[in-house]
Amino acid sequence: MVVETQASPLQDGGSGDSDPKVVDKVVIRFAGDSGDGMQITGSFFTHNSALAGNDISTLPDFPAEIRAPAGTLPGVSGFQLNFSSLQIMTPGDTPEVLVAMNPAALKVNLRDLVRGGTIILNSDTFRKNNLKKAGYTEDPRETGDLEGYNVHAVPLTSLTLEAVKDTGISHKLAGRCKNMFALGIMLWMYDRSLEATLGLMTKKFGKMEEVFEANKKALTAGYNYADTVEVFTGRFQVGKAKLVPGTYRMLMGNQAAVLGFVAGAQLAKRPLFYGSYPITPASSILEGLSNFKHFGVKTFQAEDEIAAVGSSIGAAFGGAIGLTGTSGPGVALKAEAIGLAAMTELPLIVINVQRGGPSTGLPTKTEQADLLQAMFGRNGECPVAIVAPQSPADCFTMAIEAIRIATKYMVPVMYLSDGYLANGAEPWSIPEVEDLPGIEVKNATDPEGFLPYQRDPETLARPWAIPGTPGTEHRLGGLEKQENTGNVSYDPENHQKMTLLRAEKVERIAQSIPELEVHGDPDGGDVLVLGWGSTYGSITSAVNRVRDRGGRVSSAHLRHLNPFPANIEEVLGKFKKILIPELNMGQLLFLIRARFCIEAEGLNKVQGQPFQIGEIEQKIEELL
Amino acid sequence: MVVETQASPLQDGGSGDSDPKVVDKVVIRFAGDSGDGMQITGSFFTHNSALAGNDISTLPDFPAEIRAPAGTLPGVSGFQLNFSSLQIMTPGDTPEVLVAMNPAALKVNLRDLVRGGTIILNSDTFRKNNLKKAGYTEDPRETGDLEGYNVHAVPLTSLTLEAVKDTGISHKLAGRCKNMFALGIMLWMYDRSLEATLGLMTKKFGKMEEVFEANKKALTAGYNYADTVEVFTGRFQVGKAKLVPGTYRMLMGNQAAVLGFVAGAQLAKRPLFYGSYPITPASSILEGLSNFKHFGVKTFQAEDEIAAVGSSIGAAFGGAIGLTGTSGPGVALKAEAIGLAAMTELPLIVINVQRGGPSTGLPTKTEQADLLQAMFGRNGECPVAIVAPQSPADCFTMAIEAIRIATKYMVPVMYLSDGYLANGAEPWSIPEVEDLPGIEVKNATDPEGFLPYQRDPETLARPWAIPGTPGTEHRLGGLEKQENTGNVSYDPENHQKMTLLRAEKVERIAQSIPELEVHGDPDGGDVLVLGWGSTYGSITSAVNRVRDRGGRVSSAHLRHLNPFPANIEEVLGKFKKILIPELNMGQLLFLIRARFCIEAEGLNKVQGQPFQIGEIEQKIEELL
Amino acid sequence: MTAKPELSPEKIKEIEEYDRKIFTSDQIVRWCPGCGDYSILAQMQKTMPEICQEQGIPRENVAVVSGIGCSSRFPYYMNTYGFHSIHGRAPTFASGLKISRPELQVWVVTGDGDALSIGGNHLIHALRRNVDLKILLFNNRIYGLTKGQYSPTSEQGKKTKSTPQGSVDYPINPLSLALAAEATFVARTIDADTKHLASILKRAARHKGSAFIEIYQNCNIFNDGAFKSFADKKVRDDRTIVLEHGQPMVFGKEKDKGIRLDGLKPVVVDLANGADESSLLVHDEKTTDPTLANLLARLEEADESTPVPVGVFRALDKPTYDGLLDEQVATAQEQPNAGDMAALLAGGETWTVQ
Amino acid sequence: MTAKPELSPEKIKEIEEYDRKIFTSDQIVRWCPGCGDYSILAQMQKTMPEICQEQGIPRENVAVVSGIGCSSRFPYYMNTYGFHSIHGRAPTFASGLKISRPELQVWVVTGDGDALSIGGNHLIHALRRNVDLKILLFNNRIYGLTKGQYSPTSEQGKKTKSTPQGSVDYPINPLSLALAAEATFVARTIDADTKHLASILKRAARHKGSAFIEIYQNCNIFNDGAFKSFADKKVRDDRTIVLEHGQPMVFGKEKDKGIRLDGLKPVVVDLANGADESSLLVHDEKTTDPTLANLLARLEEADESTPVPVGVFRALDKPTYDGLLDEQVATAQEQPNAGDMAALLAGGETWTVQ
Ligand SMILES: Cc1ncc(C[n+]2csc(CCOP(=O)(O)OP(=O)(O)O)c2C)c(N)n1
Ligand SMILES: Cc1ncc(C[n+]2csc(CCOP(=O)(O)OP(=O)(O)O)c2C)c(N)n1
Ligand code: SF4
Ligand code: SF4
Ligand SMILES: [Mg+2]
Ligand SMILES: [Mg+2]
Repeated sequence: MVVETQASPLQDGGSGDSDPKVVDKVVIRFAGDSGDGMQITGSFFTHNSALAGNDISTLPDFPAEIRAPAGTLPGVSGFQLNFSSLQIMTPGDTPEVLVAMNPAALKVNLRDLVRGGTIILNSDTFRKNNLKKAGYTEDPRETGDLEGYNVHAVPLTSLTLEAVKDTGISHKLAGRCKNMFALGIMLWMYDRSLEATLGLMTKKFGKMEEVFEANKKALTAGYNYADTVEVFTGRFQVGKAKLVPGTYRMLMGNQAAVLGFVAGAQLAKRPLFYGSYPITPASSILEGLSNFKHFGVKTFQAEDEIAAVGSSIGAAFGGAIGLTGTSGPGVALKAEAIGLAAMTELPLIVINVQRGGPSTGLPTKTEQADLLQAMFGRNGECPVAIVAPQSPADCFTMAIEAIRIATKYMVPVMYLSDGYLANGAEPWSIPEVEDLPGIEVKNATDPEGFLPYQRDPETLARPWAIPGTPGTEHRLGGLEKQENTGNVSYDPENHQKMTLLRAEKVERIAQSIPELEVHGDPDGGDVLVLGWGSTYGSITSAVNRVRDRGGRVSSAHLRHLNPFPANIEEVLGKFKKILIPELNMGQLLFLIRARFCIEAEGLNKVQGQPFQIGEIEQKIEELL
Repeated sequence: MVVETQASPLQDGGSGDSDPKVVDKVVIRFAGDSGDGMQITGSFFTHNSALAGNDISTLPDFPAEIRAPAGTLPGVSGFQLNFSSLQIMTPGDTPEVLVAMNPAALKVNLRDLVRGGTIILNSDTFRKNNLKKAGYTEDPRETGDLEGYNVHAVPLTSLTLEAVKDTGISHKLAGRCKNMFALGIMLWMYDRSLEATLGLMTKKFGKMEEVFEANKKALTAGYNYADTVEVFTGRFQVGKAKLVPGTYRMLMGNQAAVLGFVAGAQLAKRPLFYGSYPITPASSILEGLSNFKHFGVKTFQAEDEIAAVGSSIGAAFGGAIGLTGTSGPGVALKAEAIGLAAMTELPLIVINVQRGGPSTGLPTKTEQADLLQAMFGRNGECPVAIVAPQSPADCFTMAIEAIRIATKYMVPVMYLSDGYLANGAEPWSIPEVEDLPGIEVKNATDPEGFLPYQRDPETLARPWAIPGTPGTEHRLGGLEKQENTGNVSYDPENHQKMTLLRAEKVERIAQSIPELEVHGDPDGGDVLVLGWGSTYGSITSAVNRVRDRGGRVSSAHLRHLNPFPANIEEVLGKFKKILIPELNMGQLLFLIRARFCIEAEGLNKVQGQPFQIGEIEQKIEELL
Repeated sequence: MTAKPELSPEKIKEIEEYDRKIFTSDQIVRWCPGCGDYSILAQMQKTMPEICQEQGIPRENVAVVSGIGCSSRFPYYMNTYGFHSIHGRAPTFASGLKISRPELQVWVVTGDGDALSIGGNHLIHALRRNVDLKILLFNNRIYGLTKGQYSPTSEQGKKTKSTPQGSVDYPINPLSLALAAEATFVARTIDADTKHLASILKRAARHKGSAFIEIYQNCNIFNDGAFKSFADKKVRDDRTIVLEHGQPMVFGKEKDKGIRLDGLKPVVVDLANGADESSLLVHDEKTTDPTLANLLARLEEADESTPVPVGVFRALDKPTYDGLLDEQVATAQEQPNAGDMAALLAGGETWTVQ
Repeated sequence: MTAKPELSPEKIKEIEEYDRKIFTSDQIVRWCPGCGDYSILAQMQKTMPEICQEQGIPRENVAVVSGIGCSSRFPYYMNTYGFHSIHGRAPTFASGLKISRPELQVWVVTGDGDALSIGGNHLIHALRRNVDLKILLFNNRIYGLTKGQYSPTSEQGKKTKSTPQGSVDYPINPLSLALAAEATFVARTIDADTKHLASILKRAARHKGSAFIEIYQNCNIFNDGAFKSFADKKVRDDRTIVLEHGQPMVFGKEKDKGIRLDGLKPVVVDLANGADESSLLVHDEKTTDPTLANLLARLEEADESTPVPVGVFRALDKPTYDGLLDEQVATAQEQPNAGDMAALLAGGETWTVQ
């Protein structure tokens, strides 16, 4: 989110007939069976909120199975949306509204709902069979489980069937429109324009006329139903956020990475080659990039992760931006080849969309537990650069940054995203092309005195001479190289020297990366919350909340993990206590302690889920 | 070496005719072309020294190429031997005697020789052609390069041909006996019994009578030549070391590992399965174990390292000791599968005979740069146990220890040896079978209440129920497991709990490993030198030297790297300064700093070679 | 040689009473409704009792090892020892298990991505070694679990999420690959043809050595109908041919078509219109020469009229890796010093210090 | 499609003057004296000038990629762009290079361990994709660099350091594997037969698509004489047969023996004793049906009298992976928005905040 200042609630909205109550921010969750269309429902509402001027953050929650049997717990699919008239940075800790399309969706999601929250459930599905599949022995509407919530049981299926019966659509397809009926209710509840969503629907279903008609009818019927039946007592309005003017789009992390790498290669004026093997949650980067052939992008679905990284190194040898992407277990497989890229000093970029580990772990869940693997997961002394985007849209920025570092320093770069960033989305203020950073890349072309391992005195990069260039023919390989000539060398002193040079080259990257900025009190204070990667939103929100209450807490967020920004030690030194929240057992903490010998403290969570703002807030309070 | 006390030089030897001078310790190096038989020459001398009662340490130095062209620098093969009447722990920093069979051998080895040392060279090979191949433009005997050394130019080839001419052996084979002529000279110089070596020769060549005769003649001729020509003015004697009584054999590290794993499996009463893919310097473990089928050992030369570790995990699932072995790049390939072994909690042992890195690096050279890979080289939070032998013979002891840990805690164990240990040798006092530690292993057999992930309250190990056992059927896998039942679980709290349990289990190993012992002043002092793995000999020797001069330095050596011995923090706390010498850029240092936040200092060498005692000595002096 | 343990009379009785339930675990099956995997699981659970009874194998001696993929969830549903390993590596775990425990019956369940993309190398090495594994490859010509990218068996030009303009690589033929890898047992069957499937499972179980079975499996979510053109009940008789050892190659609903060789080229002849049955190619699964099996593996490529063969393409008797290694171990264990720990420690040149 | 860059007249002249020296790097060759690798290197250095001249390829457009092994040190000795990569993965680096730079001529040098043990999967996938690579497999049936363990092409029962009682696994046939992997060009030659070797290198260079060449290479240190029984000059004419497209299969010093088919079985006939040349099998490297090539790949296994074939087994014209992908890219680049950065950034649903 690009928010100008932290605005106070705006009061400029609201012409609804039932006098909507203005609120700052709402978190809603749509939940249903995999086949219930929850993702599209959520994205329609998101788009509507965007048009309404809210700041937004979204997160889908897919089931691990492709299509678990209908109505079962593992089959539940969800979409959470946080929309606000204030600056927001996370999809929200706890939903205030839950739309539950069946008993399983209720069961899975109820525990996350705030006490007193609103539940809209599809009463047509609360039948014996479905209740049993969801593991309910009794109907939860009758057991008191829902006490304290504001429950609306609506026969969504039958109302929808009734609404669309004239469209001539099949019974099966008709039933599928019930998500739009639910969406209609929600649009009414948040005082939203039906037209905006109908517009989007035209784009989406326009060509399939019958389907469009039915969905339109269901949506409108839902809206009217809510308007008419007077059971939905509360109606709310979330005003416009004070966003920086500009044109926006919603960007999911993996999509942002795709755009960033395509744009970065264009800026570097080098072709982009992506070698990859499908794996959750990285596959959508392969799928995304395969649609950019009109930017000269070549994607190669390799036979495995080793072939994927190998092909990317081969492409980098040939002068392309050699990009490969995967998730944790795939990075393990690429380790040997990354070592080769480090030895041959080629601009390879490795995306790791981290997921829950170890081993196969929790493929569809998020975690940040591959940082030390990125640092040390290879044989020998083998430093590489590491960057990590901090929000879905930042995946764009850091993709360009990864290309800049790889080509400027001739060094492999690890790019650590995670499952939360990959699928989370936020509005992105579309930049002007001219405002993107320039990336200047040189290839060696002069045979005169050419030596493949002679280094640039500033960056220590070796020259990038590519096949096809007359006179700079040379041989690369994984055996230790003689300084300058690059010939194979077993000389003891040379090995020590080259080891130091490879390390020093990575250290020098710090000369061209931004300093670590302090959010809060740059001159120091009681607690500094230091984070990296996807925890940015939760950390910043928590810090803001405590600061709003007067706590002397600040935060700083690392997007460069190796090397660290040059001023990090100085920053850390200004604070009495350092708190490092991570979705792992303390990996950045480990690096910080080893590097600076300071007694920082960790807040560690490995539950396959992002931090809730409240969790960090509470820990800060403990330290203050 | 097993030495009772640090004895002072013994004076009990010496009945030689030319009044040999008694010395404490001698370091000699045999060097020649790959085809010159230097390894066998060295091992014959070693055995003779053993029979003479010396303490011994040896190290071969093989060329990287199989058979580089004869006479060239890359083709030089060497064998270094340190023998002494005192306790010794390394093959010696710098040889005092160099036997150089050709100009290339001289060129490669001269820089290591102590100033004033003795050179015996084969003058027959100092011809234009050979000099050129060795990169000499002039004969070094005439350039002053050898000034300050005690040079004996002996026409070894022609003298040998002359000596064996009556044996009827071919000219080619006759020439090959020149190494024995050189050995004869050396035996005379160190006042050694010809008979002992002739005895060994009988065993070696006994069946090939002609060859035996020729070698015998060459050996005797060399001995007599030295006795007669009176050019070898100095004759030396190295007395008996005060070794603990017992029967000894020379043991190379990889050979010791082989014996240790075979013995350990016998002690555990479980079959040993070794899945491996050849790689320098680990191949000789595969080769060694393939000779132990009479102990039920099954070796499987897999198609690659992944298959190797996979097969070993499969065997461990089946109830065997699942052992796999490789070197650094191979460990990188095994990373994903090691994660699976951690998740399935199976007793897998992974040998890493470390070599120079990164990437292919320096395959035939030693390094300790895979410690952090062993700790962190996998996706997710994936702790495993790590042990590291400290000397060639300790490879035996730690092999048994690895089996003990793996089976007691149901956990993967990394066993970090290195190229220096693998090929280095020392005398080993052969233990009595009864004195070996017992290893008690249980398999779950009772179906009653059996749960595959129910833990032993003491060790946190899960039960090892193996196929073929009725009633304990269960399914393992890489997805997160539900506590106790082992069913697949995506539950957030369960994931956190299991992550903690896996970590805690590894930590508990500390309860059953020996405390860290201090060599020197257990109550503390100025400097503690903390080491791990193969640097033991150099560190201890350096500490002894400084202590002999009164320096308040002590040492402690880690053979358990994860977890550390329980008392490590306490030990570290007793010393003003901590010095950590490593053959890497500071990996143990990193762990120690991160873990205990103490400002230890590193002494780091990455030259493909072990520390010289003097290097550590000097650094200690700096710190004192 | 590790002798097969004698079964007690109680055990024999127990085995006699095995039924499908015995092999059904308590885990909820989580494939998409309509997935072909269900049918394969059902046949396996039904057939295992018979296999155990026929060969005297107790359930606890059966192990199922898989990689990663939809298909690879199979072990969770079989109530035996199971191992859901990592992607592509199932043959390695299974090989280690079988080699160290030759008395177990080890099954491998894998998918076209698992076995032929990331795992291709392990597959061919397990086969060439003739490790006694029963390998079931569920070929749905798509990556199911990762939601629909093309696989090495997908047809060229396939539009998937990762190939919006159509894939450009040529597919691999699993049977040709298995034959090139010296597999001693090679067969093919179809998920929906439950009877044939069951019969092939039984044949595979009887084979001593690596058995490779390609099972055409419909993924109704990402590649629905991939095999419809020949596997559909309506056309199956005319578009497939069931191989039977020693039998002339006849197919068709009316058994009216046959396969004849024209040089090295197979052609379909019309038996109704006078073609002679004696001129037909006769199936021989036992010939060591792989030419016939190779030819059959690509029969449908010859021309539009040639059918897709199912059944056993090859079944050779050859010593297994696990058996041969076991023999070497057994021979070594007859040495006088076998298992002698003191000799182990004291080997090589020794000397004594008093 | 990335157009081949036009060559300047100077460049054409330069290429015309290429000689062996041009392709000889300044590195000292470090194989064991007597190793078969020397002969292959010499032929390559000699042949490359002709190949460049024939196809108008400047030296700088040639790249040699290898894995790890004795054979894989090859690139160091060729004065072009070279990549000595990691064990078994050469086809992956080469594929990435060729796909991103279709105008380069990319050679892969690999060994039997490198290509068939650890690297087997990459090999078959590069072949099936028909990436335009020229793959030279130096088959010495042993691991040279790691000092003599058996390899996947070693004969069963081979005693090596890692198999003191003899290996128990069955060897793999590299040509069968390549054919199963849909290789479009498959050939075999022998290190010592320099002329034949040179001719095959030239044929491979001309082929558009994956070319797979097995070169029998003697490792005189760890597996000396592995091919002596047929490759020795003295017996070569009688124990090998040189395949030539369109020619009947005749061999023998006196050209007096031929190969005929008996059903699917090849048999040797004696032409001197009346057998008819017209009944002989005629070689056809262009047939898409792999049966003949498969049969020839195992000809010597048929019986003691059948010879070992050398030459080109198969040479098919099929679009390459790199070519097809390049076409997709070229087509996409004709879109009006191709390369439009502003459109890239602004894609999808947008809204404006004033
Ligand atoms: C090392 C690794 N790479 C990639 C993946 C992701 N992955 C899981 S299954 C699969 C392919 C599944 O296809 P297939 O083997 O055909 O099985 P199916 O799902 O079709 O039954 C992939 C790419 C993984 N789990 N591990
Ligand atoms: C990952 C990895 N595993 C193992 C090795 C060790 N290694 C190097 S070459 C080689 C096999 C060599 O055999 P081959 O490919 O036949 O080549 P040759 O030396 O016979 O030419 C092995 C096992 C390695 N370098 N890297
Ligand atoms: S995605 Fe396809 S293969 Fe996987 S379970 Fe669903 S239908 Fe079956
Ligand atoms: S070991 Fe064999 S293959 Fe390697 S260089 Fe020597 S002779 Fe050649
Ligand atoms: Mg599949
Ligand atoms: Mg080889």
